[in-house]
Amino acid sequence: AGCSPKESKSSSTSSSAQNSKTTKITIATMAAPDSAPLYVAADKGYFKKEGLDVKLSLFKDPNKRDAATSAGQADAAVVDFTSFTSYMRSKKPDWKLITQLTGRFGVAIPKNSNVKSVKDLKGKKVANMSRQVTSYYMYKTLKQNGVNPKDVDQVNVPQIPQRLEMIKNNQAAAAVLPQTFLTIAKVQGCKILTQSGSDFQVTALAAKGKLLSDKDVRSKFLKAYNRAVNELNDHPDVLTQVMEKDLSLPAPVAKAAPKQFPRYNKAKTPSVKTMKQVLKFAKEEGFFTKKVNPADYIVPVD
Amino acid sequence: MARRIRNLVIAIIILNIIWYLAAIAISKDILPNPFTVYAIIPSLFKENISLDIYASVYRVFWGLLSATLVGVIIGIMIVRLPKFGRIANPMLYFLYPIPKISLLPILMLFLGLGESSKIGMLFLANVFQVIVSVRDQVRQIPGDLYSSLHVLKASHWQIFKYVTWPASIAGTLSAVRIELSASFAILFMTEVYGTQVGLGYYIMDEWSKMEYTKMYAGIVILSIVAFILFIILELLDAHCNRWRKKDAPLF
Amino acid sequence: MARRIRNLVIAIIILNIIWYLAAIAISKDILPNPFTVYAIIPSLFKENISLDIYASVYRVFWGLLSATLVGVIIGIMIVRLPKFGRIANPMLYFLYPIPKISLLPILMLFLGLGESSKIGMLFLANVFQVIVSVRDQVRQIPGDLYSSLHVLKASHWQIFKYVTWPASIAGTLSAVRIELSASFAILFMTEVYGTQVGLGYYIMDEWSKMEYTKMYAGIVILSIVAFILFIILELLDAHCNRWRKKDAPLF
Amino acid sequence: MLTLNNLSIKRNNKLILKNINLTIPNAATTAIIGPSGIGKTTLISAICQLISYSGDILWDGHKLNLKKQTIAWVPQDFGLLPWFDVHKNISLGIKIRNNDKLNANQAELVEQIENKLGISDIKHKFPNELSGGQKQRVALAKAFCLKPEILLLDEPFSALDTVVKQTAENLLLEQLATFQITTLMITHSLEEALIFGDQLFVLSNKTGQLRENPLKSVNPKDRRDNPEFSKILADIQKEVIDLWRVE
Amino acid sequence: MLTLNNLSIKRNNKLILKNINLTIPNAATTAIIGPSGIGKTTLISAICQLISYSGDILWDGHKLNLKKQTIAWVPQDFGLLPWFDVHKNISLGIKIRNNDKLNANQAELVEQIENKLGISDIKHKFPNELSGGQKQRVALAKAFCLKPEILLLDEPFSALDTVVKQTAENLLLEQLATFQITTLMITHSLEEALIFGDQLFVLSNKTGQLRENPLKSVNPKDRRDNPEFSKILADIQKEVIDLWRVE
Ligand SMILES: Nc1ncnc2c1ncn2[C@@H]1O[C@H](COP(=O)(O)OP(=O)(O)OP(=O)(O)O)[C@@H](O)[C@H]1O
Ligand SMILES: Nc1ncnc2c1ncn2[C@@H]1O[C@H](COP(=O)(O)OP(=O)(O)OP(=O)(O)O)[C@@H](O)[C@H]1O
Ligand SMILES: [Mg+2]
Ligand SMILES: [Mg+2]
Repeated sequence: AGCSPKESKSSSTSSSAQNSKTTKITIATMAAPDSAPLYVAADKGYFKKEGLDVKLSLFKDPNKRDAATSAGQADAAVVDFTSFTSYMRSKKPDWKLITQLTGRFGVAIPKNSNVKSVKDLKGKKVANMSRQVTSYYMYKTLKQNGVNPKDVDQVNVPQIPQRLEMIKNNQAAAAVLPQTFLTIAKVQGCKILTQSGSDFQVTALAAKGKLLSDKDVRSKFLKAYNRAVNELNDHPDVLTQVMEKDLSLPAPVAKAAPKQFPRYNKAKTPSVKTMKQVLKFAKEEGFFTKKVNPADYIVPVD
Repeated sequence: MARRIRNLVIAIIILNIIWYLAAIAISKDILPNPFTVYAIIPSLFKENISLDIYASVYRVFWGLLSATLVGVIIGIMIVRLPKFGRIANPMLYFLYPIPKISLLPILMLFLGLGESSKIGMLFLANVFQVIVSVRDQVRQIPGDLYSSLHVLKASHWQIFKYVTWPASIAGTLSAVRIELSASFAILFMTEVYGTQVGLGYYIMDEWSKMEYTKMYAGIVILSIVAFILFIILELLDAHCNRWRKKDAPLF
Repeated sequence: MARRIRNLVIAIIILNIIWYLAAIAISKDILPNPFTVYAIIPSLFKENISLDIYASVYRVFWGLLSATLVGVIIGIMIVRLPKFGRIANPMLYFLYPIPKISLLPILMLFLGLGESSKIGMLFLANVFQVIVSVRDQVRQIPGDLYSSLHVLKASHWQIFKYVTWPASIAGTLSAVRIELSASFAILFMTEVYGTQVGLGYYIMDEWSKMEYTKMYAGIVILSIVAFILFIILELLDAHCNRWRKKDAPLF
Repeated sequence: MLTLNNLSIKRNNKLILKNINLTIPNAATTAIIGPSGIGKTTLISAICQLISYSGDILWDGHKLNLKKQTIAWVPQDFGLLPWFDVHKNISLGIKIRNNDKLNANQAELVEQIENKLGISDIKHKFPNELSGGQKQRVALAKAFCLKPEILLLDEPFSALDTVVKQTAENLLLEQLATFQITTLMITHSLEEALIFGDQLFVLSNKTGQLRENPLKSVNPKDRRDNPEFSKILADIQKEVIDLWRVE
Repeated sequence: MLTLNNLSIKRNNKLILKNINLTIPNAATTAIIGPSGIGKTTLISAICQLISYSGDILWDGHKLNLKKQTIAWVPQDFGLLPWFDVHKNISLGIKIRNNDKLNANQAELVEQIENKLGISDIKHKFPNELSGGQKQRVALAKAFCLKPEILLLDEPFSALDTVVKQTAENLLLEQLATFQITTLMITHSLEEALIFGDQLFVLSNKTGQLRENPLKSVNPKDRRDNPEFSKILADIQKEVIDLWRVE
């Protein structure tokens, strides 16, 4: 198979310096803004400068990402706290979170919706995806607004565009979406009911193997990450470019991104407190009941 | 009968040995060994997996039945009504490769999120395959078999009843067999939205929880369910094709 | 030839009218009208969709070729070697319904995230279907056809070459036709990881961007690519089955 | 009266039969003889409207209409449907002409004819479990049950032994005597041709010549015992051998 | 020498033939006659090892081994493979016995036999484009090309016209005279049986009786013209009719 197709459309791989000293790391990324700094670091050669040979592999579907991590095909993965519970099932903690990432979530409603506040969602049908970050976000938002999550009829629709279609066609009263799609929703005439702030950070980078055990490698990695964050924060056009080319997000989203993501956070220890809350949520929902100490799964950034 | 059961047992033992060896060789969560998996199955029934089985079989049954009915009729028409066939054939070849999953938005628009859109998707995903299978099968019927009916000016319906149908039933059942298994794969696309019951949902759910042991338990149950359906199809086949001297053993 | 082209044109016109009417009736983004879609196609070629076509055809070709080779051999063995068949049949019926997508973790373990795991998945998803199709087809070969070779004590290979193969080629090609279309559906499961080229990736990507016009443009291109492959298979079929007097017109 | 007017038939673009003219009087039998591969079966297929032809095939002056005229046809390869057992194959013809039903009389007729042809104990066998001669008898039974206006026989006794052949021949003669059947019979046996044919249609070199049967006035049953039979047979044999050998 | 010892054959659990004993001397021909459905084809199928049987089928005292002895078999339904044209069908037998190759001599032999049987101009047709008699000739050609030790003929001339039949008969006689072929020939024509058979095996009621051919000493080519021929034929005819009618 000498003429196998070449991935020449966009370079998701940092030009690998085949130096024996370089450390090879494969990261499973998701097509979401959370992954943007990783792509910047790869594209601009920040990883390479740190002596890291980082390969980014883009996933459109969390199940495929989890398949790849279970199969040992990735050393790190862009995850959210909710889906990370799956990684906590093995006997000893081989996967840990090494840094927070930056992401935003919100609830979209149709243009002429009579839903005025989160409270009004009571008894309504809401399109969401179960056991992903959006479901925790909804849970938290409802609780904060004094609504019992059980009183809202949440239907599972994994395809994000489909959730948006549903509110456009009045098949659901609201849709819980990640930020990129909130922008599209707005462009397409929907309204945003509520949106998460920078205090709500539940996406993170999970790692295992060398990136986890070798402190030196890890700090080099995070150094490159932080450089990329600076670059993004200083040059909004870089964000637009990465969004469109590397993460394959729609052009309007990419254009609006600098406004939606004015500041990316530097590498930061994921919050144990938030993790505890997520675990409580998981227990209530019944999808993760094992007793664990969240701190065992989080590596502080220093 | 006794020999059949013996063969079945041998087959199951071989499968399990292969599985067991593979599990040992891989020795990772992603392939638990068969005994761990079997050990967990009783607990699934306590968790009411029978409901999932029922839901999936229900969906597959209606999806497949509708696809087979429509597929057989159109497949036969394409061959037996050449004027229709000449136009329908190229249309078929354009429509057939359209990835049905990408029509999900349209399907949901009309049928919502419930059972009907699931059955609709099963129908859409299978009907073209049945058409092509049946068409190919009916094309192979030697023209001579029709002669004695033509001379008696049999009606289209009589020709169908006495020749086309009996001659293509084996092929139709073969198509159904193939669709049956494809349908279970399609469940993995349709039971991921708007439902919390179904074997496809169960397996995908355990997968996304990375509960591989439970996932494989679900797969084992799916295999057994499908196996039973296959046996039913085989018996039907054996009955309809008594006139053929079969060399091939069922097992 | 002229008639064929005429029929093809008629079919395309009918399809477009239906599409156009449906688009008007729905009048939503999720079903753009055909002319908007066609208008955008040239720009796709500027964006290098030919690379996607190449990548997908490459994957389908190798996946299908390997599945067909293995499937035909095993399918024939099941019928022609009854001892093997009696054990293999029940094994087949257990393995066949296993949702191959759930074996993705194991596949990735051995084959990584690149081309080989994609081709491997196409192989896995198709090979059982080919086995069942070919087996069912070979089972239908009348035993009498073998007699003249048995009397001459022909070798297994000769029996295969002179009887089993020519008798089942039509069925094998039918199976390949069906797998061809199924393979494009499987691309939607495998081109969502580890790659950014491929028609499956393209269509899914545009879907996730809600760029429906581009998505349908991708689907149109996919249909045309598949149509060409179907025509090639039909020509092969017509060549291999010259001896059969065909009633069914290609189109 | 069945009339073939200027009938020409091509198969695979090759002219098989050219300008055939033939009139088959009502309730009479025409035996067709001709060398192998000349086009006898092709001629019958054209009458059955199974292949295309140029020229006319008329019944009492009108274009032959299969809906109105019942044709029973015993093809050279018997034409049985493999998925139906003997009994169902035999009754199929009646059913097709009678809205898929079989009334009591017809059921009895089927039984009778099965008995006469000695196939009542293989009634429930499928065609592929039959011997060659048994298949041929089933095909004959199917034709006789139909009580057709036109009977087309393509070497109807070729697979039968002496005794069964006699029975079948007698049954055919009985049918012909009782009902008004216009019959065309292809045969390679000149003997049979002389016994059954009121006239003989001798095919050679893409076309045919009609002869009267010199024994026409004799009752078919008695023809074989007629003192002139052997001589006539020998004459015609010599004649056709000369005719066919030239080709 | 082909010997059948105590041969009994069941089909579908029904006993068809019981305790058949028959010796067929080398390079001689045995004609088998019997009523339709008695088991003639079944007997040949057993010799071809296509169906199971009890008892022994021996060649020169050893169990018949198809690998060592070449059997040519002309089945009642011709047994042609529909996907090969006439020429390929004819040469197939040789190819199978000769590692899929056809040497120059063999290719010439095939041509010759095709010519003699008048099928050289349909060489490239497929079986379903042939007339009944053409198919039979192709099957005969296939058998003759093989130069077999054992030749099994199942009503080999039933679909041929007078002239072609004579040619084919002569070709068979020629083959039998030139090569050492042990032949079994099933036929419904007592005439043929007398011409070809050195001995006659008459089947009736599940078993068979062997007769000498009274004309054995006469050269087969001259038998038909032998003054006693008609009488012998009539005698045997009467005899079998009585024998078979009883059943
Ligand atoms: N289906 C077909 N397609 C093309 N040619 C055919 C077909 N059937 C027969 N033929 C050719 O047409 C000619 C006449 O065939 P036909 O079957 O009518 O002969 P026939 O007189 O019945 O001979 P026989 O006595 O051998 O049965 C033959 O040369 C034959 O090869
Ligand atoms: N495949 C089969 N399965 C079951 N029974 C069969 C099968 N073939 C033949 N028979 C039965 O076996 C008996 C003998 O059949 P066989 O073909 O040997 O007769 P035959 O002597 O060759 O007759 P014919 O002269 O009519 O060809 C018949 O009663 C027939 O019904
Ligand atoms: Mg003929
Ligand atoms: Mg026979």
